[in-house]
Amino acid sequence: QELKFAPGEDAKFNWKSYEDFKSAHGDLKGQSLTLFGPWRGEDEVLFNSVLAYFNAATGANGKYSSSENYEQQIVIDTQAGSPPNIAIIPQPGLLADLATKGFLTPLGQENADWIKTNYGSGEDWIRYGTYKGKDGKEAYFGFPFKADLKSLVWFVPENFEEAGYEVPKTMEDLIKLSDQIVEDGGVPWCIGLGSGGATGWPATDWVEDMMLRTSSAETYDKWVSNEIKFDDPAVVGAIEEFGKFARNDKYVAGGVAAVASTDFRDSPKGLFDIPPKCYMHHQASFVPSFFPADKELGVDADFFYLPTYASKPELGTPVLGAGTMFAITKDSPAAKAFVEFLKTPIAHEVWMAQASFLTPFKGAKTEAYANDTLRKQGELLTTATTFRFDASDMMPGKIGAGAFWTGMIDYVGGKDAKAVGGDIQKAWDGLK
Amino acid sequence: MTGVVLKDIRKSYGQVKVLHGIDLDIAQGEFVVFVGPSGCGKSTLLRMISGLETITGGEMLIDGQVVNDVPPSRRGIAMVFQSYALYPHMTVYDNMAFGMRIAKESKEEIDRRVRAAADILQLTPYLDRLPKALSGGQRQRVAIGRAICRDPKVFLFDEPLSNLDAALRVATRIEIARLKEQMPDTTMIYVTHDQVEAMTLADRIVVLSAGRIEQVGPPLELYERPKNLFVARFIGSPAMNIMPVTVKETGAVTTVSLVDGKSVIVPISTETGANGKSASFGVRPEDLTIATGEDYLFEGKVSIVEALGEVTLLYIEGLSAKEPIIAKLPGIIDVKRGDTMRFSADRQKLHLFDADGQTYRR
Amino acid sequence: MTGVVLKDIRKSYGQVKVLHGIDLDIAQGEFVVFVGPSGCGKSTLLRMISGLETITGGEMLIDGQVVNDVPPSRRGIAMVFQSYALYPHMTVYDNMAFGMRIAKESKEEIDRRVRAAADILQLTPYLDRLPKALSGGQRQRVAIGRAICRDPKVFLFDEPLSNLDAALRVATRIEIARLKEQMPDTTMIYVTHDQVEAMTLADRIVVLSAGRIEQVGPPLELYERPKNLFVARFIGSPAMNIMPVTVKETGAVTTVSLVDGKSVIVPISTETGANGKSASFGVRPEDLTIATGEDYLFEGKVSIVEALGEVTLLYIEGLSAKEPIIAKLPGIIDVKRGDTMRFSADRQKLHLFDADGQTYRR
Amino acid sequence: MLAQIASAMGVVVAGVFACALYYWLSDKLLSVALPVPEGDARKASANLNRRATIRPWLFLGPALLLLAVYLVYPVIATFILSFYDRSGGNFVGFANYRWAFFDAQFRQSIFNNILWLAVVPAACTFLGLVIAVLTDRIWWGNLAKSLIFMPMAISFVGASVIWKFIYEFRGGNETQIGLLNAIVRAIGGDPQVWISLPFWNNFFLMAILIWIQTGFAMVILSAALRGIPEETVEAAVIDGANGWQIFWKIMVPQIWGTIAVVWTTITILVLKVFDIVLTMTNGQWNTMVLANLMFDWMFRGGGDSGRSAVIALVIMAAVTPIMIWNIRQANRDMGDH
Amino acid sequence: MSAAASLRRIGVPRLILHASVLIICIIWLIPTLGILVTSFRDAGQITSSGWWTALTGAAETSAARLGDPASARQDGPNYNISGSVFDGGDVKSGSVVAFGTRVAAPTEFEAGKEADLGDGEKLTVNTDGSYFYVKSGPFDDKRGKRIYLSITQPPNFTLNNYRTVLTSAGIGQSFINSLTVAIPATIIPILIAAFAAYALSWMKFPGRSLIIALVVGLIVVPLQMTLIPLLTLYNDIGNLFGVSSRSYVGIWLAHAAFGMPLAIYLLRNYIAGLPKEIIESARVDGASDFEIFVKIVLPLSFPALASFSIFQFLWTWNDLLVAMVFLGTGKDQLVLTGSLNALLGSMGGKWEILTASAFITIIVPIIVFFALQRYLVRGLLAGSVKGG
Ligand SMILES: Nc1ncnc2c1ncn2[C@@H]1O[C@H](COP(=O)(O)OP(=O)(O)OP(=O)(O)O)[C@@H](O)[C@H]1O
Ligand SMILES: Nc1ncnc2c1ncn2[C@@H]1O[C@H](COP(=O)(O)OP(=O)(O)OP(=O)(O)O)[C@@H](O)[C@H]1O
Ligand SMILES: [Mg+2]
Ligand SMILES: [Mg+2]
Repeated sequence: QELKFAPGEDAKFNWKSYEDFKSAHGDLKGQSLTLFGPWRGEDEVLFNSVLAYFNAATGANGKYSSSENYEQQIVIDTQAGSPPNIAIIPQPGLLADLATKGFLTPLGQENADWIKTNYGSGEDWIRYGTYKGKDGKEAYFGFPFKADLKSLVWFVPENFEEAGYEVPKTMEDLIKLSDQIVEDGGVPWCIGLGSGGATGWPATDWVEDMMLRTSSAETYDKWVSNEIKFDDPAVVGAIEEFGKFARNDKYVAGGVAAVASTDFRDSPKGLFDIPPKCYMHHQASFVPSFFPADKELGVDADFFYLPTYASKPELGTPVLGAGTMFAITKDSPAAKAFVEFLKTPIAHEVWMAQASFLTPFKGAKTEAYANDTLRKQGELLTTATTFRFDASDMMPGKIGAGAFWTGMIDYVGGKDAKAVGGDIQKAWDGLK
Repeated sequence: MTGVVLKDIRKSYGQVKVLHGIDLDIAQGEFVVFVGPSGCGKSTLLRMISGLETITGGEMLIDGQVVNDVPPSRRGIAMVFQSYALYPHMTVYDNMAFGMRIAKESKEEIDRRVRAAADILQLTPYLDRLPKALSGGQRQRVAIGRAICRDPKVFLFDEPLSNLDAALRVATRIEIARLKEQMPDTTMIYVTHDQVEAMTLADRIVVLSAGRIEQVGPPLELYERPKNLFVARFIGSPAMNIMPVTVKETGAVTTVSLVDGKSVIVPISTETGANGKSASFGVRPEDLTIATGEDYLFEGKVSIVEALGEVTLLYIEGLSAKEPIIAKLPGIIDVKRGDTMRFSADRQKLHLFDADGQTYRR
Repeated sequence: MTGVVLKDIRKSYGQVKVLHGIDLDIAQGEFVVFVGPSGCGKSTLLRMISGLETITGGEMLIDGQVVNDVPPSRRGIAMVFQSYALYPHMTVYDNMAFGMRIAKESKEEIDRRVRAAADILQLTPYLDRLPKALSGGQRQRVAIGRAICRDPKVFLFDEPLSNLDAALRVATRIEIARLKEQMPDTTMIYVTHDQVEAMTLADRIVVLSAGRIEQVGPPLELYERPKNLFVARFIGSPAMNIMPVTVKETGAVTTVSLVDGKSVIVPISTETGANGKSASFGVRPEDLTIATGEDYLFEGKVSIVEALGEVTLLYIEGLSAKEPIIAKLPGIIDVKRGDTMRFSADRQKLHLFDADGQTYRR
Repeated sequence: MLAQIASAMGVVVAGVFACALYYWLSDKLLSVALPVPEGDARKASANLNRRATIRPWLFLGPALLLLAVYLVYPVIATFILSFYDRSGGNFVGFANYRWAFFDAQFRQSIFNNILWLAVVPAACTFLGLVIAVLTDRIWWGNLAKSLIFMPMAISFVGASVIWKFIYEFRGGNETQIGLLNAIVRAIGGDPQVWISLPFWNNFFLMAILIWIQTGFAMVILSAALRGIPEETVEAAVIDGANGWQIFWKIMVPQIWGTIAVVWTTITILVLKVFDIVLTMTNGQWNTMVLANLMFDWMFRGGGDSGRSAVIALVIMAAVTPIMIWNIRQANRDMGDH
Repeated sequence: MSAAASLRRIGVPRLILHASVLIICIIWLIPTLGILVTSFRDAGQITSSGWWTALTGAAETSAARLGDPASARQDGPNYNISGSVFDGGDVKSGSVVAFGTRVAAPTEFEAGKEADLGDGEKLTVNTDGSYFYVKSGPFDDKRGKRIYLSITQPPNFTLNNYRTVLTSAGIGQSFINSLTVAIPATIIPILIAAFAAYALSWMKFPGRSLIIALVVGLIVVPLQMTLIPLLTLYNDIGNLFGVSSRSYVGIWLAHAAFGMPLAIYLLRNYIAGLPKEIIESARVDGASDFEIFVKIVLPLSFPALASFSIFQFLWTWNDLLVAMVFLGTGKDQLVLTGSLNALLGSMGGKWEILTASAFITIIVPIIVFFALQRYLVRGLLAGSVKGG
C-alpha cells in the first residue's frame, strides 16, 4: 500500500520518529501480523494508512480486519485458540474479561511508564489498561491509541448568530439558553438513543457527563467499580440531571417519545434542518461523520464543551472520553514492534492529518490535525484537569452494554430514576 | 314434474368444442344411462347437469325451471363420483351427514336420514369407520348413501362401479337397481362404460359419440335394432361382428355377397338405389351357431379358442376383416386351433348397414 | 428344471399370520394363476417368490436351489406390478433397458433385446416416449416388456390388468396368452381377481383362501369338480347357487330334500354315515334351464329380471337361502317379476357338499 | 479477476466432486470387498445380503459424522459447560440453573418466546395456507407466489432496514419517514413508537418474521393442496358447502400432515430466531427472547459460557414434544414400507 | 340481462378473490418496494422524508448562500448582487416556491415578489432560482448572505448508492468468495442429506426411527452455541497438520452440517413418499441400493432437491457469522455480506448503502429462485401427502 504522505516532505509531521523506528525495527521482513478491530468503512481505510507506515518501516506484513460481529468474533477466536496477534478493543470491560481469562499478553511496566509520561492524564489511561490476569496479578495489557471525546455539544453557529444566542459557559447558562430557545418558539435539543441492538447507549454518555458535573471523580470511579450502588443518590441525581433535558417535552425535538426511538445517527441531522429541528446536540467527537456531507466543520457546524455548574467549582473541568486499546492476543516480535510503533508520534500524526482522530499523546504535533475543530478537541483532551473513561464501557458487559442501556430506555419511557437504578443494581448483583 | 330437459346444450373448453348440441327429455322417475366411448363427453354432460361445469350454450331445465345459472347445491341433485370422492377425514356417518349439517338440519333429522340410508345400503355396522378402513364396494355404497341422504330430485352417477372388482360390481349394481325401486319418483342419470350395467339398469340408454347423441332408446331396442354401425358395435360384448359386403339384390329381402364371394340373404328391405353399393353386414357373436348342414352363413379357420366354462369363444380368421370374427357358443366345445368351421345364424338376427353406417332396417 | 417349489412356506407380519404353510410344485414352463378373495395372501406369496418379502418359515426352491436368502435380482425372476411401476423419468426404451444396463450388458445386446420385446408387444413406435405420454394399456405393455427383456426363468404378474378398462383388458389378456406361447420354457405365475383371466390363461389355477391353498388344478377341473364349497362359489360368475339340504338317502346316488320339502336325486355317491345330515346342494346358474314338464329341480318366484341381450338373468326367491337363486338363460326371455317358474338342470352338473363344505364327489 | 474466478470454480468443482466420490468409491469398495461370484450362488447371495446390511451405514455415514461432530459434540460440550462458571474453568454444580430459575429477564424471555411460538407458526401457516389456496385459483398465481416468496431471499440485516422504514417514528409535527406512522397520521391518529409499545412491540417484531416465513409455508402447502382430490371439493360443492366451509372442513383436514410439518419447521425456526430481535431492539422494551438472551450471555462483555449453556439447553428442551411426535410419525411410516 | 345478472356471470366471488390476492401481494411488496425506492435516493433525503414521497416529488426547504459581497456591483447609490440560488445552494435544480431570510421563518416570502428586508435591503428570488439582491449602501458582510428556500423538485433518483457499493474495493473478490462458499455449501449437504434420507426411508436397519428422532431434535441446536467448540476443534486439527484452520472445506462442512438436520427431515418426507413399486421394481431389475438411489430416487426427487437447494442457498448466501468464524475476516476471505457490511462504517447507519447492498445481495438468490421455481411449485413436501 502506498504511504499517504511521503516521508520527509511535510514539516508538520515528526518524520524523525519514523526514521528512528525504521532503523530500530527494520528486521521483521515477511513476518505476518494480524490485527482485529472494530473499525470499518472509512475508519478502516484510515487505520490501514497508518498500518502502511509500519509495514513500510519494518517489512512486516501487517493485516487489519474487522467484522460486524466484532464482539462475538473476538470471544470465539480467543476461546477457540486462534486469536489475531493484536486485538483492538474499545471496551475496557471486554479487555478486563479477556485478561482474566488469560488470553492477553502483558505489555510490561516500561510501556505503562511511557504512557504515564507521554499521555495527557497518563495515570488514568494506565488504569484503563491494567487488569488482573489469569494468575490473579494485576498487569498492564491495553495500549490506548485513538481517543474519543464525549463532553461535547454540537451546534450550528449561523443559527446561533441569527437568533442571537451565545455559547454558554456554565451549566446554568446552558439551561437558561434552552429555556430561551423554547421561549423563541424553537426546540433546544436533539436527543436520539436509537442504535438497533445497542439502543440506549447515547444516554449513558449523558449520565456519565452529568455524573462528573455533579459528583467528584472519585465517586465516579466508585460508581464504575460498583463500590457505590447504582441507586445511590449520587447516581440517581445524575440520571435525573439527564432527565432535565431528555424528559422535558419542550426541550427535545419530537417530544420525549421520540428520544428512545430516534436513531443516534439520524439525530444530529436535526441541527441542519430548515427550520432547525433543534439547536444543540450532545454527542462524542465522532459525530461529524453523520452530518450531511456538505457541512464544513468550524463553519457550518461547531461544538462547545458541555459546561460545568458554576455552583460547583471544585469539580474543575472534567472531560469524559473513550478510546481504543491495543492488546496483544498472540505474542510475536512483530506484535511487540507494533506496540513500539504506536509510541512514535508519526503513528498518531498520519491519522490526525486525515480525519476523526484524537490523541492524548503529547509528543504528536498538534499542527498535524486536519482542522481546527479537531485541534481544539485534541487540546481539550491533553489539557483536561480530570479525564474519565466512559463508565459504561468499563462496567461488566452485561451492565455497561446491557442493563444500563435498558435502564436508560426505561427511564426515558417514564420510569422513576431510583427504580431504574435499582433494576440495574439488581442485574449487577446477579453477576456476582 | 321433476324431469330434466336439455335443449341444444353445448359445451366448449376455449376453442375445443366438446358437446355439439344435445337435445334430450328425461321424464320424472326415469332411469337414463349415458354410454359412449372414452372422451365422448359423458362426464361433461353429467357435470353440466350437476352444475359443476358451466353451460356454454343452450338451455337446461330441471323441474320446469331454467337452471343454467343455478349453483349445484340448489338444483336438487345428488351426485356419485367415479372415484367415490369421500371425505377421507370423516367417518362414514359424518360423510353422509355433511350435506345436511351444512344445510343446518336438526340433529334428529340428520340421524334419522343417515340411519335410514345406512340401513338400505347395509352400512350400519360401518358408520363409525373412516373411509380408508372400508373395502372398495363399501366405499362406493357410502358415496351412494351420501347422495341418498340429500333426498335429491335427480340422482347423478358417474361410472360409480368402474373401480370395483367383478364380484363387487355385480353386487353393487343390484343394489342400485333396488334403490331405484325404492325411490320411484327420483330421476336417475347414470354414466357408464359398461355394457352390462347399461343394459340391466336403464329405462332408456343414451349412446353418445364425439359430443353427439347417436341413439336413444330402451336397452333391448338398442341391442336388437341399432340405428347405426356405431351403436351396433358399441352395444353388446363381444362386439357385433361386422363384415364388409356388396349389395347384390334389393327388395323386401336383400342379398349381399361376402368378401369370399358367398351370398347371404338378409330379411331386411332395401331400395333399388342401394344395388351394387358396398354395405356392412353384422351378426352378433352370440347369435352364431355351428352350422350342421350346408345352409351356413360363412366358414373360417379357428385361430384362438377360449373356454370360459359356461361358454366358449372362438376367434375365426379368414374373412378379411381386420379383426377376427368371434363366435360365442354355449357350454364347452371341443375344437382345436386351425379347425375350419361353418357357422349359421337366425336370419331375423342379421343386421345390415349402408355405406354411411346407417341401418337399412326401418 | 426351472420350476418353483414351495415347501411349507409361511409368512407372518409380527403377530399376524398371513400364510399358514403353502406347499406347491410349479413345473418349468407352466402357467400358474393364483386366485382368491382380497386379502387372502396372493400378493404376499408372489412377493415372497420374487424375494421382495422375506420368508418367515419353510423353504423355497427355484431351479432346484434354495433361494430363501437370495436377493430378488439373483433369482432369475421378472415381475410385473399391478401399478405398472414404470420409471417415470425414463423413456420406454430406457425403462426396458434399465435392468440390462445395471447388469452391464453390451450396447448391442441391449438394443437387440429391447427391440425384440418392443416388437412382440407392438411398442416400437413408442420407444422414445415417456410413460406419462402413454395410455394405460401401453403402459402395462411396457411393464411387461421390461420384464421380458430380463429374459427371466420365472415371470411374475401381480394383477397386471386390474387397472385397465374392459376393452384393454381383453386385448392385453390375449397379448399375455400369446407371450406365453412365444416363451414356452418360461414359468409364469400370475395373480388375479378376475375369473375370466384365470380361466383363459392358466394351465393350473391355485385357489387361495385365508392363507391356505383350497384347490389346485386345471381351470375346467375347478369349474366342473370343485373340491369344496369355497372353490365352488369362487369359480364361475355369477357364483354357483347353493341351497341347504338334508340328506335323505345315501348310496350310489344320493337323495336330498330342499327347504321346501322337495326331493332331488343327485348322481353322486355318499356313504351311509351321511344320512340325515345337513348338506349343501349346488347348481350353476348357467346349468339351469326352464323346466318344461313335471320333472323339475325346484320352483320359485322371479324377483328381478335382468335382460342382457345375449342372456337373461333371473333372480329367484323363496328357497330360503339368504341370497336369491340365479338362473342364467340364453337369449331374451319374456318373464315378469312375480312369475313363479320351475327350473331343471342336467343331473350330471349338480354338486353336493357335506356339512364341512367338502365335496361328496370322489 | 479471471484467475480468481477460475480458481474458485476449480475449488467448487473439486469440493462437490470429492463428496460425490466418497459415495461412489465406498460403494465400489463394498462390491470389491464382498464380491458376487458367478458360479457360487450361495456365497453370492450371502455377500449380497452382507452388502445390504452395511450399505445403510455407508449412506448415512457422512450425515451422521457431520451431525455428530458439528451438532452432537457441541451439544454435549454445552451440557458440560452448563455446570461450570463463566470462564468454563470452575465447576459450580446447578448454580447456573438456579440463576436461570430466579432471573427476571429469563422469565421475561420465556414468556416472550411462548408468545412467539403461539403466534408466528400459526400465523405463517395460516397465511401461507390461505395464500396458497387463493393463488391456486387465479391465472397470475405464480407471479403472486414469487412476490410473497421474495422476502425469504432478503438477508436479516436487509429485512430490518426495510422494517425501519415501516416502524420509524418521528415526534411532533415532523414528517414521518415510517410508513405506519405516516398512515396513522394521514387518518388523523397520533404517531406511535411502535417498537417500544410495551407488550405489543413483540407483535411488531413478529410481523417481520411472519413476513419472511410465510413464503416458505405457502410454497410447501401449495404443493400439498395440489394433492387433494378435486372430487372431494366438488362433492362438497354439491353438498352445498360454501368456499369457507370447503376450506375448513374439506381441504384443511386432508393436508393436516403437511400443515404439521410446516408448523414444526417454523416452530423450530422461531426458537432459534434472534437476528430480528437483535437488530430491531436487542431485547429492550421487554422484547427479549431466549435465543437473544443466550447470545447476550455468550458474547457480551467476554461472555458467560455457563449461563448461556443453560439457556441453550432450555431452547433445545423446548423441542422435546416435537421430537416425540416425530418419532411416532416415523414409526408409523415404517409400517408402510 | 340486468346488471346484477351480468355481475353474477363474471362472478362476484372471483372479483373478491382477485382483489384479496392483490391486496395481500401489495402488503407483502410494500416493505420491499420501500427498500428499493430508498436505495435510489440521496442519503440526505432518506432520513428527512418518507420513501413514498420520492415517487411524487415534494417541496423541500433548503439553504443557499447569495453571492459574495465582493462581487456586488454598484448602481448609483445602490449596490446589487444577482445570480442563481442554485449556484451556491444545497439544491441544484427545481423551482422555488418561497424564500426567507431567517431560519425560523424560511418561507416568509413568495417567490417572484420583492421582499423588503429593512435597512434598505431588498431581495427578489424568482421561481427559476434567479435572484436580485439590492441594498441602498455597500454590503458589509464577510460572506454571502444565507437565505432559505422552499423548492419543489421532480422525483429525483440517483444511481450513486449502487455505484458506491459496486465500485468499492474487493467487492468482486468477495462476490467470488461468496459463490465459492455458497455453491458447494448448497450441493454437498443436499447430496449427503439425500443419501441419508434415502437410507432412512427405504433401507431396513436397526435404530432407524431413533436416528430420525435425533435428526429432528438437532434442527433446533442454536448455531452460536456450536461455534466455540467447533473452532477449537478446527484449530487443533489445523495445528496437528500444520495447516490453516480456516479453509473453504471447513466452511462447507460447517454449513453442510448446520443445514443437515432440516435437509434430512424435509427430504425424507419427500423420498419416503415415492411409490414403493418403482423402487421394488428397480430392485427386481437387479439394481443395488446405490444404483436405485442414483438412477431412480435422485432424478425423481429433483423437485424436492431443487426446492431445498433454494432454501440452503439463501441461508449460506446471506450468512455472515459462520463465514467470519470459519473462513476468516481478512480482505481476501471476506464474503459479500461481509464486505458490504464493512462499507457501513464502524457506527453503521448508512441507510443508502444498506438498502443498495440489500438489493445487490438479493439478486443472486432471486436468480436461483426463478431458475428453480418451476420445481418449487410441486416442491418440497409434495411427498408428505400420500399419493402426492
Ligand atoms: N378442462 C378441459 N379442457 C379441455 N378439454 C377438456 C377438459 N375437460 C374435458 N375435456 C375434453 O372433453 C372431452 C369429453 O370429456 P369427458 O370427461 O366428458 O369424457 P367422458 O365421456 O366422460 O370420458 P370417460 O369415459 O373417459 O370418462 C374429452 O375429449 C376431454 O379431452
Ligand atoms: N405389512 C403388513 N403388515 C401386516 N399385515 C399385512 C402387511 N401386508 C399385508 N398384510 C396382510 O396380509 C394379508 C395378505 O395380503 P396380500 O396383499 O397378500 O393380499 P392379496 O391376496 O394380494 O389381496 P388383494 O387381492 O386385495 O391384493 C392381508 O390380510 C393384509 O392385511
Ligand atoms: Mg368420464
Ligand atoms: Mg394383492
